[in-house]
Parts: sequence; C-alpha cells; structure tokens
Amino acid sequence: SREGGGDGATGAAASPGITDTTVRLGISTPLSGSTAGPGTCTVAGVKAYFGAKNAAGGVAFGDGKTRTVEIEALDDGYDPQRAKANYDSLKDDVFAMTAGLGTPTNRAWREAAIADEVPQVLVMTGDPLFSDTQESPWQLGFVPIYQNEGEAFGKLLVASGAPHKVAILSQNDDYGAGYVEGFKSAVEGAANIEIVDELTYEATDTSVDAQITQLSASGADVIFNAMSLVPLVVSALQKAQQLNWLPSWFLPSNTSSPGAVVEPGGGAAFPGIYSVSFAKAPASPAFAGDEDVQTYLAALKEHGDYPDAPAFPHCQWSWMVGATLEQAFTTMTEPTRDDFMRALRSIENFEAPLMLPGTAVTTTESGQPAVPTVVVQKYNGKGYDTVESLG
Amino acid sequence: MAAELAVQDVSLRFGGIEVLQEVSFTVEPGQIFGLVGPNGAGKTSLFNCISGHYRPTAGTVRIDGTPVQGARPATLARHGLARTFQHPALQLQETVLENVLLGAHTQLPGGPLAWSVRTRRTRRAEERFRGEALALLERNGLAWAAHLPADELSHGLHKGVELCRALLMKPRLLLLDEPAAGLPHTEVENLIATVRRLRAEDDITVVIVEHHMGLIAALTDRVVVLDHGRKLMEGTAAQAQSDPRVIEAYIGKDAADDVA
Amino acid sequence: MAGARMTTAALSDRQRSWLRRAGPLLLVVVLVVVPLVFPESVNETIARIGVFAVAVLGLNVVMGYAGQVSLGQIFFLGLGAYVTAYGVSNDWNIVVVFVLACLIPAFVGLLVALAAARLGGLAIAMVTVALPIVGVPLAKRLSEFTGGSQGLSARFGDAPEWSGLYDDQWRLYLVLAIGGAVFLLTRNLVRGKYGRVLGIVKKNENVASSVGISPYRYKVLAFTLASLIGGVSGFLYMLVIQYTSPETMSFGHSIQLLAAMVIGGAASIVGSVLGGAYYVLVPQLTNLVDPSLTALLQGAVLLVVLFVLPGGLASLARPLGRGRRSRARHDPAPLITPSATTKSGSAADTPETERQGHP
Amino acid sequence: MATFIQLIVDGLSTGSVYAAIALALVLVHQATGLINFAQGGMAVLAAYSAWWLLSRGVPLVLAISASVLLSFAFGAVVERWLMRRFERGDPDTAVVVTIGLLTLITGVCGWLFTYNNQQFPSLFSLDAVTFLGVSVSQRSIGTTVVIVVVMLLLQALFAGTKLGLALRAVAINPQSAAFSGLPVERLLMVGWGLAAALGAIAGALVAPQLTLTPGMLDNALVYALAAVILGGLSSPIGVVVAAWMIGVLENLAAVYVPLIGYDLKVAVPFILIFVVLVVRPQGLFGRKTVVRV
Amino acid sequence: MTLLELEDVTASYGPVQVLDGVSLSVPENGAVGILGANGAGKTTTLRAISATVRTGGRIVFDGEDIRGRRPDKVAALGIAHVPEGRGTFGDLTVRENLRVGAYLRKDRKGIESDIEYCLDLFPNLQDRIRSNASALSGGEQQMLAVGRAIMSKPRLLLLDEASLGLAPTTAKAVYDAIRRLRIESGIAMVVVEQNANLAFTVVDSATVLETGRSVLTGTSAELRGMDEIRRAYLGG
Ligand SMILES: Nc1ncnc2c1ncn2[C@@H]1O[C@H](COP(=O)(O)OP(=O)(O)OP(=O)(O)O)[C@@H](O)[C@H]1O
Ligand SMILES: Nc1ncnc2c1ncn2[C@@H]1O[C@H](COP(=O)(O)OP(=O)(O)OP(=O)(O)O)[C@@H](O)[C@H]1O
Ligand SMILES: [Mg+2]
Ligand SMILES: [Mg+2]
Repeated sequence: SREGGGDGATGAAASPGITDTTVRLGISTPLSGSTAGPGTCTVAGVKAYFGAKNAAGGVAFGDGKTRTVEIEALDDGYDPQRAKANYDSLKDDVFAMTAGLGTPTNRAWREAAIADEVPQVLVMTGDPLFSDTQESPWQLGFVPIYQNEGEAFGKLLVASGAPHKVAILSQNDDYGAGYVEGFKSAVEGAANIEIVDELTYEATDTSVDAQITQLSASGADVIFNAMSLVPLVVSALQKAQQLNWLPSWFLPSNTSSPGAVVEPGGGAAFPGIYSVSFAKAPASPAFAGDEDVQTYLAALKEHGDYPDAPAFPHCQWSWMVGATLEQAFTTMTEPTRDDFMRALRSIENFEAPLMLPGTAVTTTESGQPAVPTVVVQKYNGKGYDTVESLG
Repeated sequence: MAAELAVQDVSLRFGGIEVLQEVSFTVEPGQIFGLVGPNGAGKTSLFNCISGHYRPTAGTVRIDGTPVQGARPATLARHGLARTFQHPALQLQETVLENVLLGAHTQLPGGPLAWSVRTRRTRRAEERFRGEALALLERNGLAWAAHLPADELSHGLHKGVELCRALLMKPRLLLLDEPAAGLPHTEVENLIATVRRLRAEDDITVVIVEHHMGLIAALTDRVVVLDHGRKLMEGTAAQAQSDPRVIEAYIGKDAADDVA
Repeated sequence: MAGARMTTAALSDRQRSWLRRAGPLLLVVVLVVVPLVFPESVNETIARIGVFAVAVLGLNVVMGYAGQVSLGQIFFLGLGAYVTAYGVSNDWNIVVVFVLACLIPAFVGLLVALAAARLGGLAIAMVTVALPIVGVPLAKRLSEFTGGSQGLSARFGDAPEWSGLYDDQWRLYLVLAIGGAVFLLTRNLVRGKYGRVLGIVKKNENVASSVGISPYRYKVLAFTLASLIGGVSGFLYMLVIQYTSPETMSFGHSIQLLAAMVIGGAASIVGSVLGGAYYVLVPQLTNLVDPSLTALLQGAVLLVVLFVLPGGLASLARPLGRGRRSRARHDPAPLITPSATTKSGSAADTPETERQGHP
Repeated sequence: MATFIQLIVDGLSTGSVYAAIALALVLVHQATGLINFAQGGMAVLAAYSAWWLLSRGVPLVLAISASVLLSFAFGAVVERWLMRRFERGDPDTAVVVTIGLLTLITGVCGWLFTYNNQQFPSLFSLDAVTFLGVSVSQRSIGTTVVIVVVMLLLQALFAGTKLGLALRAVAINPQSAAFSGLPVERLLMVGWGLAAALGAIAGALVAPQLTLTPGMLDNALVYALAAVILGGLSSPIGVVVAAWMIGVLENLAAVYVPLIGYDLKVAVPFILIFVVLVVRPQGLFGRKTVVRV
Repeated sequence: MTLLELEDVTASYGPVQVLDGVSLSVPENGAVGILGANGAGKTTTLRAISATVRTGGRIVFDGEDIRGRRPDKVAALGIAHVPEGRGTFGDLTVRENLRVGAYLRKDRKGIESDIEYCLDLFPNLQDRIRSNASALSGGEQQMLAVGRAIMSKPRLLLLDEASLGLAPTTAKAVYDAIRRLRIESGIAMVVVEQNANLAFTVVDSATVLETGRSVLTGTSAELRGMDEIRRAYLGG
C-alpha cells in the first residue's frame, strides 16, 4: 500500500471506512460456484445482525459515538485471485474485513492485509494460521480450528472406555486433514480405539460409494467422516445403509444439518449420529421456542435477504460474528484499526446469541480462534442434543 | 536437377478394396508424364502413394533411386517433391499471396526465435519470396488477385493459385492432379503453355493426372493408363488414344464425334 | 478503374506505414506513463489484466492460431506460479526463478504435447482437460513443494529504494515490461513463416505436409510455446497476487480462460489483451452490479458480447480494414464483344461507390 | 472378493450417471456437430422445473414428463434464438457460447432456487437388492435400465430412421442438405430439442443421488465428455459402455493401485482415452471418418 | 410457357457485387446453358436461383417470385442444385447420401427403384455403396452429387460443371442420362459447363456471361456457329 505504515499508526486520526456516524465492513466470500451455499450464509448472518441493529438506531461504540454498520460483500467464487482483487478494491474504504469463507481465499490476501494493517477478522476458516497472533497480527479466525472439532469427538470416544474400531473418510484438503489430525491427537495411545482404515475423497468427486464400500469391509463400528459437501454426506449415509453397514457416525459441524443432511440420509437408521457444534440449530425442535432463534430467523428474513430456513450453520455463525464485532465496537475508544484489534482481542467468555451452553467467544488466548470450544452432540431424530458420553 | 521417379509393383488396399494392384512405371528425369484412367481407377491414390500421404501396402516408390514409400509427405516435400490437389485446398480467409507463400516454407531460414525477434535475415528472406510469389502469380495471370482473400476467387482460379504454391517450392518432381478441371478452353491452352515453359526453363519432372485428353496429347511424352487399379497400358498419348482397350474403358468410342 | 484501384491501395499503404511508425511509439509512451498517473487499486487491476492477458496469449498460440483445442492452459499458469513461489520462498535468485518458471512449464508442456499431438481434435482437448483436473489433486499430494491445499505465499518485486516508486507502480512496470516483451515476440512470431505454418496446420494438415510442414512437429511447438507463455503468466501471477493454491488451477478457470480468448478474439494479439481485460474486469463489474448474481451476469455478458460480435471484441477493429479494401476485379480478355470490358469497368465501379456508404 | 464385485457394481451405477449426460452430448453432436457444454446445465434447469412442479403438488411422474416437454421447447428455442447465429461460424466460438449458456443457466438457477441443496425424490426406491453378498439399490438398477433403453432408442434413431439421417445430414453439410430440400433450420431445432429432452430425463435420474444444486452436473460433465470421446462421438452404445468402463476402472484403480489412490483416480478416464485413441482414433465404437487427400 | 425467368438479377457477396443484371429464361422442359470465363458469374447465377447468395432483381419460378426465399424452401419447389466441387455428405454412406436426396419424396418403392437407377447409371457407386462418401474419388463424388439431385425428382435441375473431374466416358454417360431425364420425365435444366461440346449435347440455347452480366444469348446452333465461341469454348 502507498500509505506504507497505514494511518492507523498515527493514533487518533480515524482509519479509513469509519466516520462519526458509520462504519463499513468488507466481506469477500464465495457467492457463486460450488461453495456459494455456505458462502451466502456468511453474508446473510452479519447483514441480518447489523441490519437489525441499524434499524434500532445503530451500534454504540466505546468512544461514545453511535454508528450504523454498512456491509460491503463481494463474490470471489472461491478463487484466491478474485479474493485478492476484492480485498484490493475494498481495503481503502472499509474499516475491517470479516466473515469471509474459505482457506485459500483468505490466505490469498492475508500477507497484504498484514502489510496494509487491515483487520481480517472472524473469518470462516478453521485454518490455525489465522489464529496465531505472532504470524497473523491482523487476523483472527472465528470458527473452531478443524483440529478442535476432531479432537472433541476423539475425546468423547476415548472416554466411552468401550473398544471401538474407527474408519476414517476425509476430504483431501486442509479441512479434512485438520479434522483427522485433531481426532488422532485425541485418540493417541488410547487402548480402546483402533483406526482400522482411512480413506480420502476429492471435493470434485460425484460419489463416494467406492470409499464407503471399502470402509464397510473394514468392520469398523465408528466412522469419522470429515466431509464438507452435503450431497456426498447424504449419499454416503444412504450407501452405508444399502450395504447395511450401520456404524456410529461422526459428522463435522458444517455438514450435520438435520434438515439438509441427516434426514435425507436416513440418519435414524444408525445407532448414533454425532456432530460437534457451538450454535443452536434453528431446525431442532429443542430450540423451537428459543427467542434467540426467533429474533435470528426474523432478522435473517428481514435484513439478511435470506427468506428460506438457513440450510447451512454458517448463517448462525456469521450472526454470531456480528454479535462479536459489536462486542468489540462497544469497547473501542478510538476509531482506529489498531484500537479495534485491541478491543477485539480482549473479549472473554462472551456468550454470543445462538451459542450453546458450554461454549463462548474468547479471543484472548493465542493459537485459538474466537470460538475455541465445541460441544459434542447427538442426533435425536429431529435435531441435536448435547451429550457427555457416547451411546 | 530433375528427379527420376520409379514406381514398382505398388499395391494399395483399404479394407476390402483393392485400390492399386502392382502398378509399375518409370518417369525419366525431365519428362512430362501422363496418368489417365476412368474415375476411381486409382490415379489420385497413386499420387498419394508417391507424395507420402498414403503408404502403399506393397511395392516400392523410388525417387532418384532411393526408396521413399512410407516416408512422411513433409520429408519428401523438403526433398523437392511438390503436388497440387484434385480439390484445391486453400486458406480461404488468407490472401492469395499468403497462400502461395506457403510454398516457400522449406526455403525460409531461421527458427521460432529468429522470427520472433525478426532478424535481418528472416525479414530479407520474407521480402525475397514475396517478390518471387508475386512474379509467379503475374506469370499465371493472377497478379490482380494477389491481395484478395482466396474465398473471393471463383472455383476455377483456385487451381492456378495451387499451381503457384507448388511452383514456389522449386520442385524437382511436380505432381499435378487434374490441373485443367474447370478451366475453359482458352485457359487450358494457357496452362499447356505454362507447363511447357516450365519444362523448358527450370529443369523438372512433371506427372499429370488429367481427363482432358487434349491437354494430355499436347503435353505428355508418355502416359500410363490405369483401370481398376491395374496398369492397362503404357505408351505415348497417341498410342493410348488409339488403343481399343483404352477407348473401351476410358475415352469412349464416339468421343471424337462429339467434338463439333 | 485500374487507376482508381491503385490510388486507394497507395493511400491505405501510406496510412499503414504511418501507423506502423507512430503506433508503437505511442503505445510505449502510454505504457510508461500509465503506472504513474493511476491510484493503487487501478494499477493493481491493470497488473492483473496483464497477468491474464499473457495467459490468454499463450492459449491463443496453441488454440487460436494452431487450432489445437487446449483446456489445460490454466495448469501451466499454476505450474509457473508454484515454481515461482517455491523459488522465492527458498530465496533463489529471482532471474533464475523466472527462467525456471518459463522452462519447467515449457518442458512439461513439451512432454504432454509429444503425447497429445498424436491425437486429433477433440481427443487433444480431453487430454488437456486432464491437466487441471489431475493437477489439483496432484498439487495437494506434493504438499512439500506446494504447501498442499493451504497453498504458498511469496512476496517479491517490492520497489527498490532508488526507484522512488510505490510497490504497486514498480510491480506494474515489471508486468508491463515482461508482458510487453512476450506480446511483442509472439506478435512477430505469428506473422510471416510461423503464422502461415500454424494457420495451415489448423486448417488442412494434408496441404501442410505437402509443402514440407510436419503437422505433428508444429503442433508440439505451438503447445510448448503456449506452455512457456503460460509459465510466464504464472510468474506474473505470483508477482501480482503473491499467493497460489490448488484452486488457482481449477478446471473452471481453464474454461473461463478459453471464454476470455474467444471473447477477446481468437487468433488475435489485441484480442489476447482484451481477453485478459475481460477475464479480470467482468467479475469486478458483476460485483458492482450485484455480487449475488455473478454467474447470471457473467453468462449474460458473455452471450451478449458474442452475439453482437461473433468474432470477439478484436473484430471491432477488423471489418474497417476489410470493407475499405477496394475489390480487384478479374478482367479476362474480351471473348465476345470488345464492349464487354468497358461494361465490366463500370460494373466494378458501381460496388466501389456502394461500399463507401457502408464500410 | 465381495468387495471387488461390490466396487464393480458401484462403478457401474456411477458410470450410469455419466452415461446419462453423455448420451445427450452425443445427440447434439450428431445433430449439430458441436459439443454442448451447457448440456448439463440444461438438465439441471429441467430438474429444477420438475422440482418446482413437485413443490406445487404435481405428482413426480407428471412433473418429470412436463419438464421433459418444457426442455424440448427450451432446447429448440436456444437453437433458434442463440445457437443459430453461430452454427456457420467458428466452432470454437459456438462451444464458448454453450459455456456462456451454462454459466447463465447456473446463475439463473442459483438466483431462482438459491445455491442450497434441494432434495429431489427418485422414481425408484432406495432399498437395496442383495445377491451373493453384493447389494445394489433399486435406484441404480432403475437408472441403468432407463439409460440402456434411451441408448437403444438413440442407436435406432440414427441407424434406421429418416429423421436421424436428416439430422446427421444437416450437421455434416447444411448447404447440400438445403439443396436436397431438408428443412435445415427446423431440423437443427429438433436436434437441440431432443437433446434437451434427453438431458431432462438424465437430470431427473441423477438429481436424487447428487441432490439438486445449480452446479449439480458440473463435475459429471467432465466425465461425460470423457465418455463421449472414449466411446466414439457417433455411437450411443459406445459412450454408455465407455461411461461404465470409466466408472468401474476408476473405482478399481483407486482401491487396488496405490500409486493412483482415491485422490488421483480422476486421472483414469484420461489415461484410458489416451491409450485407446492412440490405437483407435475414432474411439471404441466410433465410425471411422475418412479424410481424403 | 416459361418455368424459370431471371430478370436482370444482381448478386453480391458481402460488399462485393458480382452479378450486375443477368437475364435468363428456361421454358418448361427446356435446357439452357451458361458459358463464361472463370469468375464470370456462372456459379453465382445458379446460387442466385437456389437462394444461397444475396440477390436483387426478379427470379420467377412457375409464376411466383422466389427471390429471397430460404434455400430449402426453394428446393422444396422442385429445384435441385448440383453444387460446384464436393457437394456430398462425407460421413454418410453412398446409399445414405442418395436417400437424403430423396428426402422430400414419400414413395418408398419409387425411391428404392431410383436408387437402383442411379447405381447402374454409375457402376462405381454400386461398388462403393457401403463406404463413406468422403472416401470416394473426386469423380465418384461428382457422380454421387448428380445422383443425389436425380433422386429428388426435381422439376428444374441446376448443374454446375457436372462433368468436372469425370472421365470422358462417364461424363458422356452422365449427359446422356440427363438428356434422357429431360425426354422421359420432362425435367427442365440450367447447365453450367466448361466443356461446351458436352453442354451443347443437351441444351437448346445458351447465354454467355462476362464479368457478371449476360453479353450474348442464342440457340445452340447459332452459338456453335460463331467463331468467337468456337475459339473461346469449343477449341474448334
Ligand atoms: N465468397 C465470395 N466472396 C467474394 N467474391 C466472390 C465469392 N465467390 C465468388 N466471388 C466472385 O464472384 C465472381 C463470380 O464467381 P463465380 O464462382 O460465380 O464464377 P464462375 O463463373 O462460377 O467461375 P468458375 O468457372 O471458376 O467456377 C468472381 O469474380 C469471384 O471472384
Ligand atoms: N482413404 C480411402 N479410403 C477408402 N477408399 C479409398 C480411399 N482413398 C481412395 N479410395 C478408393 O480408391 C479408389 C480410387 O480412388 P482415386 O481417388 O485414386 O481415384 P482416381 O483415379 O483419382 O479417380 P478420379 O479420376 O475420379 O479422381 C476409389 O474407389 C476410392 O473410393
Ligand atoms: Mg483423382
Ligand atoms: Mg463456378
């Protein structure tokens, strides 16, 4: 950047994208292509959250001013190059970049953001790099790093004490790898856990039947299934039933939606479908009455231009991103990016709306994203219930 | 110096079809040689066997004694063999001049690098051959068309352009496949003159496939008559035209009477 | 009429030679000034256009000029980018890195071509499709070189002190210099000898071989050149984007490159630039209009442009040239009546005047 | 052993998905001489229209039939108002136009129906049929059967019927076709219409398995193309066989060839293409086209 | 009465006008020849009739002006055009080519018998009945093109250098056949032919084109009598 140091350094002078009455946030996320579904959610949630706030007059900042929040969301089609382009076009007129989905698309402009001292915060990737304060001073991940999710389930499995044969099927990228890594670290050396077979698939595959067939032959009673593609998860569940192989099934947080995945997959047939989560699932009857969920769904329709029931958890997540940002704003005493980062990094045990009991936003520990913890849940035929133990 | 062409027991088959069967003949250096015969007799196929576009199933083709059957057409072209096609194949979008200049390919010096930095040498060569190409077109009465896209020329004129393209290759052996087809009488006479001049000026061997017996008679030193892939007879044009088998199979009894 | 034809010809000749001298000069001046006058974001956009203009140019060499359908061009961009990223992050000398970023893709391209060029038409297309499609998982597998699916970042080409330029200006100069050189060389190549060769190999291999051109050899040559140019674009990609990952070379982008080539104008140098601009600007445009309608808008734009200009954007310039050319006319010696020629004379002039109306 | 056979069966049912699109590609190519990248997109659009009808309470079979008819019309319209302009010109341009069409259709679907996955009910139940340790869903069987039927119909169309002959003639040489009084423009529309209708069937067959999204067939398309080239552009039977080969060999390679594995199994069809086409340029079952000198 | 009437027809390719005023009249069952140098406009004239080039003027067939109709509509009126050069369907077999020619006909039996007719008119085709047209020799393709036109049982036949690339015997056979067709089925025809001797065996009148306009028209007898014609076209 031509500013070199970026005018954040000069203290009181306001950073770009913020005035006394408004603050602009930028998002670069896939709104077209194969990841458009979740991508759209990452925008809808934040938009809905601040839409509602703005309607109520705006957000009260720590410097005593009340500002309305504008969201500038651009489509990068999951193409790193376009993500960088979006960043370049936004960096000078937004205060901070946030909520964008995807590892490569966020990595593409990470270094530039550091050089320009532009916040790239609460992004939707479990890539640990974004939560490493040394490496990434201007970044902060939001969702639990993939490892945490895998680990949580691994721990649960170990805790069950009973012997388990585990088959692993994971997506061949950092996403799948992260989950598996976390899971393995948890079951490391546990006597009762044996990993009998481990396969991968490509995000571009049209079917994983062969993998399921091969795994079913392994005689595993648990499958650790780190997949990010709804259709494939559905067909995997179906295929296993056809082969009438019925293991306990682990699904990641982003492909465990009751409505979109488990029901069409006929999940009821399995002894247990487990997932990890930190957000209330609107579809689950458990939360039907929950007024968090009510306000959320209402706002999503009204301000997030997202009429249908949210099909991906990313909608809930980005809603929480909104809340977390607000939390930071309220403790911000200067309209500068530096002060914003300071404020953002000093949130502790903030129970954002829609958060499940036992989870909270904590930004103070390095190496961890804003949401460090998840709880393991089990499918109950309609939605999920948090569980402490297997079975 | 003109090439000698020796075709020996050449046979060619496609699946079940016997296209050529043990055809043999020799064309002396500097001769103008005629190849005639009914449709589907195998004349063009024989050309293809000589120019390397087809690989004879049996037999040998020798140019100046060296066997060339199965050699790639491009290789033969680089060794001085040029041909025209029965169905003129031009770059219709390109100008006539560009089409003719293709004939200069093997004589243009320099590799991709030289041409992408446009060394003096390459520019000079390009200029020189442009000149030669234009001269050739002039000679064949096509100078006026040099800068027209080929598709704006009428069908009959494509033959002429192809001839120029072949001549720019400065061949030692030239194969012409029905050069007179589609030309009106006057143009045929010009063509005859051109080929004669060719033989007189640059020393070259020419083999012509043609159904225009007038042209064959006027030009050729010897002819071979093919029928159903076999050699029916060999001799002078006059002998051929008077040979009953040839009249029977090819020329037709009362062909003469038609000519009013 | 002969006279008339000559004067028009002479005229257009003079114009041409004038352009030939002034044109390039003007272009150079513009290229030198541009980076200095525009704001950072514009410079970055122009640089990005440069990157993909080069990529499209490569595709044009193999497909536009030589007629070999290649759906794999993006792979060579990706390869070049990876080589660059790897070299830079192991801080090798940048010149060495550049050379390798050209040669390695060229070599891979050569190997692929040696095999693919044996096949005809669509088969080649399918073999080239394989490149990005296999390339992505391959890049993930070779994670020690490629950083796996997390990709590689490499920042280089910052403005040196003495230049007194901002980084974006310096980088843009680099892009313009390297890209410009590639364009100039390619332009020269596709005129004259090799232009004719590629043209005939595209249209009619039998004729090509009959004039001493081995179609196979030149297909391989074209493909190798395309890969080399692809490698250069990869180097520039790294210079400008500073990050690459398997997604960089995903099949979809290869298809978009193809679209960009045709939109710009196949077998056209200017077209390659326009294609690069299309590739970069249309997504930005659709983002301005409505980020959630990218695909819809892109599709619409592509269809509209091609519907109006089937020859691509470059054809905007062409028809003028064609229309103006006065039509030479064959005047055979009068066969029947001497008057025939005079008639034909007037006959040829009438369309002449007509043409002034609608060039 | 059971696994081995199971893998083959799985491969066949995956192959059938590719075959479905491949057949439509063949139809268009025979009738217009070009490769239609939008084929998958048009199938998706058809599937969505069926899905929409379903959501309005129309019974499945009716909805699909309706979508088939709609697609026929759509295909014809696309030919008449879009492709017509490019049929005579440079084939590359025409292909890119179909790419643009694909993008547009994807965009429209995403806009109208969002990018979320929609469940599409299947004509056939998911229950597995099991014999000698191998289980296969009735859905896969049904899909395969339908595809075989369509394949035979196409084969018959091109081999025997006057319409098939006319379609091919127009694709090969429009001008001479016109000279013989063939209604060139109408035939082109019919060709596209038929292909689109066929695509609609394909869409309805595979949508339940892939779940309906705007990009549902993007990945399948590449395999379909591979099948078309491998099988021989002119032979419906050829492409179906090729599609099955690809599906099966892909699985076997992934499982039994460590070097390839699941991540690089996608290379299999292309290796196959290369090996086969070096020997048989016209593809497995393709009719050899002679280029005379 | 006249079947086809051209009244100073003009034609142009893009901006390039190549016919300026060609007039021509073909009576029912009549045969008219067109002579002219290369590039005179013979092919274009036929194209003008079969509507494959942009035209002006009047083109009246069987009483109605057909100018500007679509080629296939014109063909449907019973006008069969044997184009210059390769007019065949390369990837179709010889038999399929002939069947395409008969596309507009409904009488199955008639079609089959006519196919047989073509095949013994052109024995070469008989031998190659199963092979792709693209494999045929130049002359054989020419035969096939003529055959296809005959298959459509036209009222008006447009022959563009039908003898191009045909061996003398074959060329003669073709023209004999055409003459017979005229007599037996009363087909009218426009004959473009460089081999004027051959042309004059069927046509009763002819017009000479030069640079896009008719400069001379007359009966065969008259024309054959003229020295210029002899010199230019008959080589007498
Ligand atoms: N596609 C075209 N574009 C522009 N001009 C053309 C085109 N085709 C033909 N011409 C011109 O139209 C004129 C008449 O061409 P036409 O083919 O009718 O001649 P012709 O009498 O058939 O000659 P030939 O005996 O060689 O077939 C010629 O001057 C030719 O240059
Ligand atoms: N590539 C091929 N495949 C199949 N048959 C072929 C092939 N090439 C030639 N033939 C057959 O070989 C025979 C001879 O063809 P060729 O073109 O040599 O005849 P020709 O003597 O040139 O006849 P014409 O005087 O009509 O040009 C023809 O029957 C043709 O069908
Ligand atoms: Mg021949
Ligand atoms: Mg003509």
